[in-house]
Amino acid sequence: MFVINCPHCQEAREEEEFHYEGEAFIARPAAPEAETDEAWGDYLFMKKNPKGWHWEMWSHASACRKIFVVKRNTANHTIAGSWTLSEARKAYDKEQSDAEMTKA
Amino acid sequence: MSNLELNLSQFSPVMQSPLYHFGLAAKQEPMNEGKGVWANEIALLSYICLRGDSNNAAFTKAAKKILGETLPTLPCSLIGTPWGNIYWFSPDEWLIVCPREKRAELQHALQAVLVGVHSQVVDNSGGYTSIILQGKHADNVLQHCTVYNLHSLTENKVVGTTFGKSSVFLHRRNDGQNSAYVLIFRRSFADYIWRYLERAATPYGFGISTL
Amino acid sequence: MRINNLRIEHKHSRVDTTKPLNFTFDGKPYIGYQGDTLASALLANNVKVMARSFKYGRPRGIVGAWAEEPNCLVQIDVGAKTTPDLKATQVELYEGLVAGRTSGWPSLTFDLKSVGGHFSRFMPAGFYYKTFKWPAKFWPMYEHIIRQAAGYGTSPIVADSETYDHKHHHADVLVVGGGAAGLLAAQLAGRSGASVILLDDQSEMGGYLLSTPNTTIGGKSAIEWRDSVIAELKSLPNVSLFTRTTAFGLHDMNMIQAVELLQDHLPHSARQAKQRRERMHRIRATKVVLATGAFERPLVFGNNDVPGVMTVSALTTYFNRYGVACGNHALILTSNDGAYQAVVDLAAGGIKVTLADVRDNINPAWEARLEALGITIYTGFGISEVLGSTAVTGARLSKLNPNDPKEAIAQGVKPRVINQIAIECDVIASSGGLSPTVHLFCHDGGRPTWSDESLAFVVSANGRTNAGIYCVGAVTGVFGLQAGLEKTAETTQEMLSSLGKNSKNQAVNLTTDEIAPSPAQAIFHIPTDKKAFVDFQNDVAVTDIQLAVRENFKSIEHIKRYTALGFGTDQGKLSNVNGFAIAAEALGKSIPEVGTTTYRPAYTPVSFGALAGAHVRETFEPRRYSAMQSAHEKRNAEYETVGNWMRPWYFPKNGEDMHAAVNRECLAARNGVAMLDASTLGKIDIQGKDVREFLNRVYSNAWSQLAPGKCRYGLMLNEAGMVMDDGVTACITDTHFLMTTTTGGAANVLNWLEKWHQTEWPELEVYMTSVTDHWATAALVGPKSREVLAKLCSDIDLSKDAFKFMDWRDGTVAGVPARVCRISFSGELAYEINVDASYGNYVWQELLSAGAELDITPYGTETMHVLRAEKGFIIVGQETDGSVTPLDLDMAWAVGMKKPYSFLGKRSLTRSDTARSDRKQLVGLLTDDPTFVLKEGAQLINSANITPPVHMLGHVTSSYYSAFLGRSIAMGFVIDGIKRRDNDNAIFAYADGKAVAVKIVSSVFVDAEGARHNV
Amino acid sequence: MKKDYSIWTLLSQGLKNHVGWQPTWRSPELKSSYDVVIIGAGGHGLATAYYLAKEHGVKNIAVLEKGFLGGGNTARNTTIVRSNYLWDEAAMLYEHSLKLWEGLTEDINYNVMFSQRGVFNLGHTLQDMRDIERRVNANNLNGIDALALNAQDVKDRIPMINISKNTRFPIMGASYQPRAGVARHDAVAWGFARAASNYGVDIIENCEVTAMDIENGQMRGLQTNKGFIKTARVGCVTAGHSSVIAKMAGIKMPIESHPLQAFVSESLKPILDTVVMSNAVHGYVSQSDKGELVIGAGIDHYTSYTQRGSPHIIEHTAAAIIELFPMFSRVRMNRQWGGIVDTTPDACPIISKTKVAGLYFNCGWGTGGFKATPGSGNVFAHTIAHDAPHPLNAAFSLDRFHTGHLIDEHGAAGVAH
Repeated sequence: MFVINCPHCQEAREEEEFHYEGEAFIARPAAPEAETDEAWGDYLFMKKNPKGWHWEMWSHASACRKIFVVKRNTANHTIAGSWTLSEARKAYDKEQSDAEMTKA
Repeated sequence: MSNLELNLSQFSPVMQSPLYHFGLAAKQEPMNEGKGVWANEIALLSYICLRGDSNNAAFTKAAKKILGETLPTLPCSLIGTPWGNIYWFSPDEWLIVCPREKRAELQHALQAVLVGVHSQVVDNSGGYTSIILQGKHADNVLQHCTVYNLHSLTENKVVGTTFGKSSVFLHRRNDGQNSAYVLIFRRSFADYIWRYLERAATPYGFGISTL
Repeated sequence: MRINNLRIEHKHSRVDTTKPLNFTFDGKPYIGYQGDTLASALLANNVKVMARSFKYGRPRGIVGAWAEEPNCLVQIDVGAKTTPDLKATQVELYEGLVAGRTSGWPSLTFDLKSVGGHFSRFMPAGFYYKTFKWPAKFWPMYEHIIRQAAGYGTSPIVADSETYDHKHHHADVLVVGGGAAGLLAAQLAGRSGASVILLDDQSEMGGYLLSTPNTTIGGKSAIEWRDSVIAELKSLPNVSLFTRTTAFGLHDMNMIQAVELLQDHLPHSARQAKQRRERMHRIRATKVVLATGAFERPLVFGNNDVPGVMTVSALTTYFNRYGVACGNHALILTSNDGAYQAVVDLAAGGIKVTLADVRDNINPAWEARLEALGITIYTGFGISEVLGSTAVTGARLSKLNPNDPKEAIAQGVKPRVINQIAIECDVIASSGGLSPTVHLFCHDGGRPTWSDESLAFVVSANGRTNAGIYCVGAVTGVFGLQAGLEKTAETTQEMLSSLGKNSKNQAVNLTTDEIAPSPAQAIFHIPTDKKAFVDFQNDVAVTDIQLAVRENFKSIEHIKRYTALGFGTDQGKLSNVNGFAIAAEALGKSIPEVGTTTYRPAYTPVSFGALAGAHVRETFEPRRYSAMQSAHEKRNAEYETVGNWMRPWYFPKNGEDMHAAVNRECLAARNGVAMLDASTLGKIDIQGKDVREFLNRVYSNAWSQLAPGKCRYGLMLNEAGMVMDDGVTACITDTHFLMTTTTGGAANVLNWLEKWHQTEWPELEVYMTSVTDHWATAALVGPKSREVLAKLCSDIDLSKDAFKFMDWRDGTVAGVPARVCRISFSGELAYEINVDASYGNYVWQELLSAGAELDITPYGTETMHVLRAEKGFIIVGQETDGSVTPLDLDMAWAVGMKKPYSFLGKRSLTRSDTARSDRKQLVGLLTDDPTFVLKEGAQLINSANITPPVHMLGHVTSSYYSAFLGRSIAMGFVIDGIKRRDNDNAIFAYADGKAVAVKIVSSVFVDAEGARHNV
Repeated sequence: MKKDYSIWTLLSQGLKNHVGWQPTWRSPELKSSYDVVIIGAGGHGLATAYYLAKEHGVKNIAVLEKGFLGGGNTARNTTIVRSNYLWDEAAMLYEHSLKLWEGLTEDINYNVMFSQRGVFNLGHTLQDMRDIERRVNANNLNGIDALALNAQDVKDRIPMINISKNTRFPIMGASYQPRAGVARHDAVAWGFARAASNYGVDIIENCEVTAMDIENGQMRGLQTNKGFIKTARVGCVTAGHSSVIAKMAGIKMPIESHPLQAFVSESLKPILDTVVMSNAVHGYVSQSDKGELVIGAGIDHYTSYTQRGSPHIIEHTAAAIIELFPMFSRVRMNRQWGGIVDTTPDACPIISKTKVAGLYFNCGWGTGGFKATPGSGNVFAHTIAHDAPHPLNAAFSLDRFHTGHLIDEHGAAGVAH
């Protein structure tokens, strides 16, 4: 049972105050009509579902009702941090680009 | 929702608070040492929801003009104003609790001053009510009802949290000696919340206090 | 001094022999004393056989002194308070306690299973997988027999009369275990000013100190030391102590579940109705200190399950703590020094003791003390066989490494060679070392490690400090008292400094008078040709483990599952490590290579009631009520739960059944005036300059043109194109709309809208606030509704053209500010009157009075359903099930394919399967017999032939008797149904094993042209 | 092929102190190449190997297991077996499985203790009852036994159950499938392992797949911690870990792995002789042959691979069971645990070819996999052997998530235990 820090209420709270909202940063295609059935199906249903670090959304259901992002390890339930959606986007993009760098 | 005594032929009062059916008014007594927990409904206040971007100067200025105070931007904080308390609910949401008499004036004043500003003013007076909880075992009783860490509920702080399987906004009010808790929650959950509270309080001795 | 044969009075006993207690076990009356457990009292009464074994029906007695007890499960109390499977060792005695056996049929003295027991050689581990297979049809009978033989206690058969609750705590430090180490840790933490919670599962703190009163700490006797620490802890305001409180689960981020027993130890007369039976504490602690101690591990030897065989720690505990001698001549078998103090204590208490030590060389210091007491010691001996059946009468000792007489003779000497000795005794206790109680440490993923030094699976002192979990005392494998306490002080200091605290004036003297131990011997079972049990509760013998390995069950998890080792209600506290060791031997592996099984909550069993807490009966889950509830109660409404809401279903009048009531309500709505409480519909106030665009994106239909003062029906799809909600939304101003949702969908819809706004469209200037609870809504319905409303509303022009269908107006009703919407879910002239819910009941009453002379009729959801079905209106969740598109519902008119933004769900509508024209589509259905009402959920098929498999065309979603039409009507889905409307060939509806012919028609049964609401 | 298990072998071994029993399954050395490799030695994987060997004559098969066989969800579920699903595709698949269950003990010569004690799916609202009626009628027309019962019928069959109207979720009725029941979960894995092993299938425990060798869209082999295996056909049956395996092949899966928790009570004398399930209150319960109440909870909403969930889920389920059976309030939970369930958007499995030739997936069983064990293995074996789906699993392909042809059991089955 987790303790999750709400970046808006700026306090660590019990899991029961929150709702899990699924994988973060699944972007809706800008022009859905231009997508193939396959691409659209991927957007609708396919999930990263990683064993390890996972960027995911939670909403602070019983308090500020804001949706925010948590980086959680699905293999051991440790939490690296939580961010507002906009902060998280930056942190996530940086992580992605860093990963690219190391690959290259 | 049983234990209900309403004579419909001479139907009154015109307004009914969400806990009206428990007939608390008739049960209330002055607090004494005999019971560990005391509660009552603070009935029929007005609740105005105010939404807006606290980083938007146009919004905050306008709001201050009416409220006389700058909207609290510190998370989970509350301030008192001539209108009544203003509770921080989220970075773009506040609840203003004022007496019924002031509702229309406040609502209209805010709406007027916020014309053209990205914001929302909503009267939710029928949708909320408040319970006050005091007595030497008030903390104990709340520990049965909510997962929130009451140690960190300092004065001038309001938190949204769980209450049984529903949720409430909770803050601590200073009544001189005995500090009291105030729970703000939605009308339709009132029956459940009161029953849950009563169940939790029973082992400590539960009384309805005069307000 | 002896009180009776087995009850001993000495100054350390925790039993108050001035307070006798009457109790019964298995129907016989006995006397015990205040402070006894049921086990100690029964032992003092010389009761030996308290149970029969699970598989072979062998007589069993007490083996342990606390939660490790595998055998003596009892049924406590009767009627609504009866509780199965409690361990006699954990039941505190009280006046009038009634205890029953949970095994042995027909009786404890003769158990039918023991007959089968003689064939035990044919019932090894897993034998049932290999048999009971023939003939196949007999299996149910075989299984019935297996089941009848299974089970210990009996479940209560009436509802629990006692109550439970939960309490939530947050603390800097939680110390689990009130033994020597736990007390010291709590003392140091308490002195540092940290908020501290100390839990212990027994009736008083002290742990094993209570069983070893003769040791000293810092010059004080163990008991004095304990008392002084507890006194200090009680004086500290930042420390809370809980006894009878078992931490049974450790979860992520240091959430500990602990159950406190509040009343079970009290006589019924002293139990308070308003008090809970049990309370579950949920403790979130920054730092957890596990001082959970260890259980003594028995040695495994032949017939080691004869009543009277127990662990040395149990024997000592009964003797010192409860003042009970379990026999007059004790044979003690040990592999370590731990047992020696017990020998000394027993001997000093006048018990004849014989000691066998498996080691050839024993600790000289102890040897000297025992010689002084004249105690015989057999070194290098083990017990090969226990003698006796229902009680120990003696044992056969054998040399583990036998002397060879010939050798001796060759050396020219004639020593007396002893390899076998028979000993007479009436109690046997063994010690194979200690098994640390690592359970909690492992619950959230921790693993113990094997220590060759401690000969045990242990956890390291800085347990998992990164997770804030620290371990002190025996659980870390430090078994010496002084060493344990010194390490505890050190670890606690580390823990405190990591909290930014430290413990002032630490001058605690921790020196003890222990004799420095000599090394223990790694031995787990003594060779024997008799049955030697590892797990008593599941009758798992050494040979079963060996068999499992022989059959290739080589993972310890396989061995556990195949033999049931450690699966009992004792969770293998005594048996697991012996089992692992014996498996390792059979596998030819080391113990650490074999490892342990996974430890899972609960550490000890916990009642469902405690888990549920307050969430039972009327507080199981919220019930939500509208502001008009009191009026509905007065009218004796029957209720339907919709989401969390209690909605009136129908209002039976003088003994009407539902159909009579609904017919009456429907006719009132069609011919006169009727009223529905519509307060439960979700209502969301949406404001901002982009509201129209927002609605265009979240609804399938268009919102750009809707003028202020107007309302429009909206259909909401999920991103897969399936209908998820619907409702009427009113345009208040160009930048202010009021959305209504279904009753059940309200919370989801608001969350759905917020999610899209916050994650995908933050640039849209809109704010949303739920006003569901603010508005109370009365739907005034019927040709005479205008007439009724007119009586209470003078400031709105209600005339047909001034206040059109799908308009809304602000005004006052019964003197109360109201928002009136002229919308209709029934097809009749209708007004929805919305007022501040504080006035809801009042306005409802006023409307009833105003309508009285027109016989205004309140109606519920059932009538609402009939009225809307007559009009062919859908109910989301009844016509839809998450697989239905607007086009399937024949609602293409509600899909704005031309809207610039690709609204939610739009793209999915054109997927190859979703775009098929021959999907199941919603149509109306009529039976030939107008009085026959189809079953909702009937399946639609092509012909009357119902021999499976039958191809299904769809199903009936809604079906009612329409009093207005004087016939039954229905709606349902049919493959390609829209094309098949009104063609003559009937299809069939299947339910209750019958197929009934139905015609496919339009789903609008009443007033297709909409004349009725346009008046 | 070794001696069958029977009362006679048991007696003769009993006289010889059971020294003559052979290993239940062989543990051979891993070979360097196989015709078919199955990843995952759970019930489904072992059944797949068994039917590949038995019905399709495939000779050279390996089943790789990263831990011990049958140690995943096979060992962690609440053992319910039923086939009363709503949609034809699901109903036919589960019914195929149920028919195999009915002869399984004899077929694999291992007593899996399949106990057809019936399953009740309770209804608590008017809509529940509509859904039950719809499902029961569909079942009957598909030749599946099913009855719709009212509250009193339920009470008559389960005297302990609370049908009072004053509960938060009053019981209005139930669907009942008499042929449904429970089985001994471990025995299913062990029995299939033994039967497959007897057909020459190599079961390799503690063998973890670390990478896949795929060359222009064709499966070539697997890299494992025990070395490389050359093979052209790989069937993945790894439940909660399917996304992880799929990633090795660069395949996306519509799967999320959630904790599903369950618990057992202490052992009690017989008190409940059937299976009771309720989606509305989120609990289901039966009593095992050992006398324990076996109770399943709803899933945790977050994803996880830890095999543990949050305690409030268990607490809620205990409350739910008390709501149904108020007398169980004093019964005690002995042990709780969690599994990792692979959930799909339509609560239906994926038994499918993939874009990689020779790579097949059998996953997405969510909370309902155990009941399907034999049927799943049977049709998956067919799919692998013919490189084409069996008619019964054609609808359960991956591309349904692109065409939109979902088989949405959520509507009627809710949590499809």
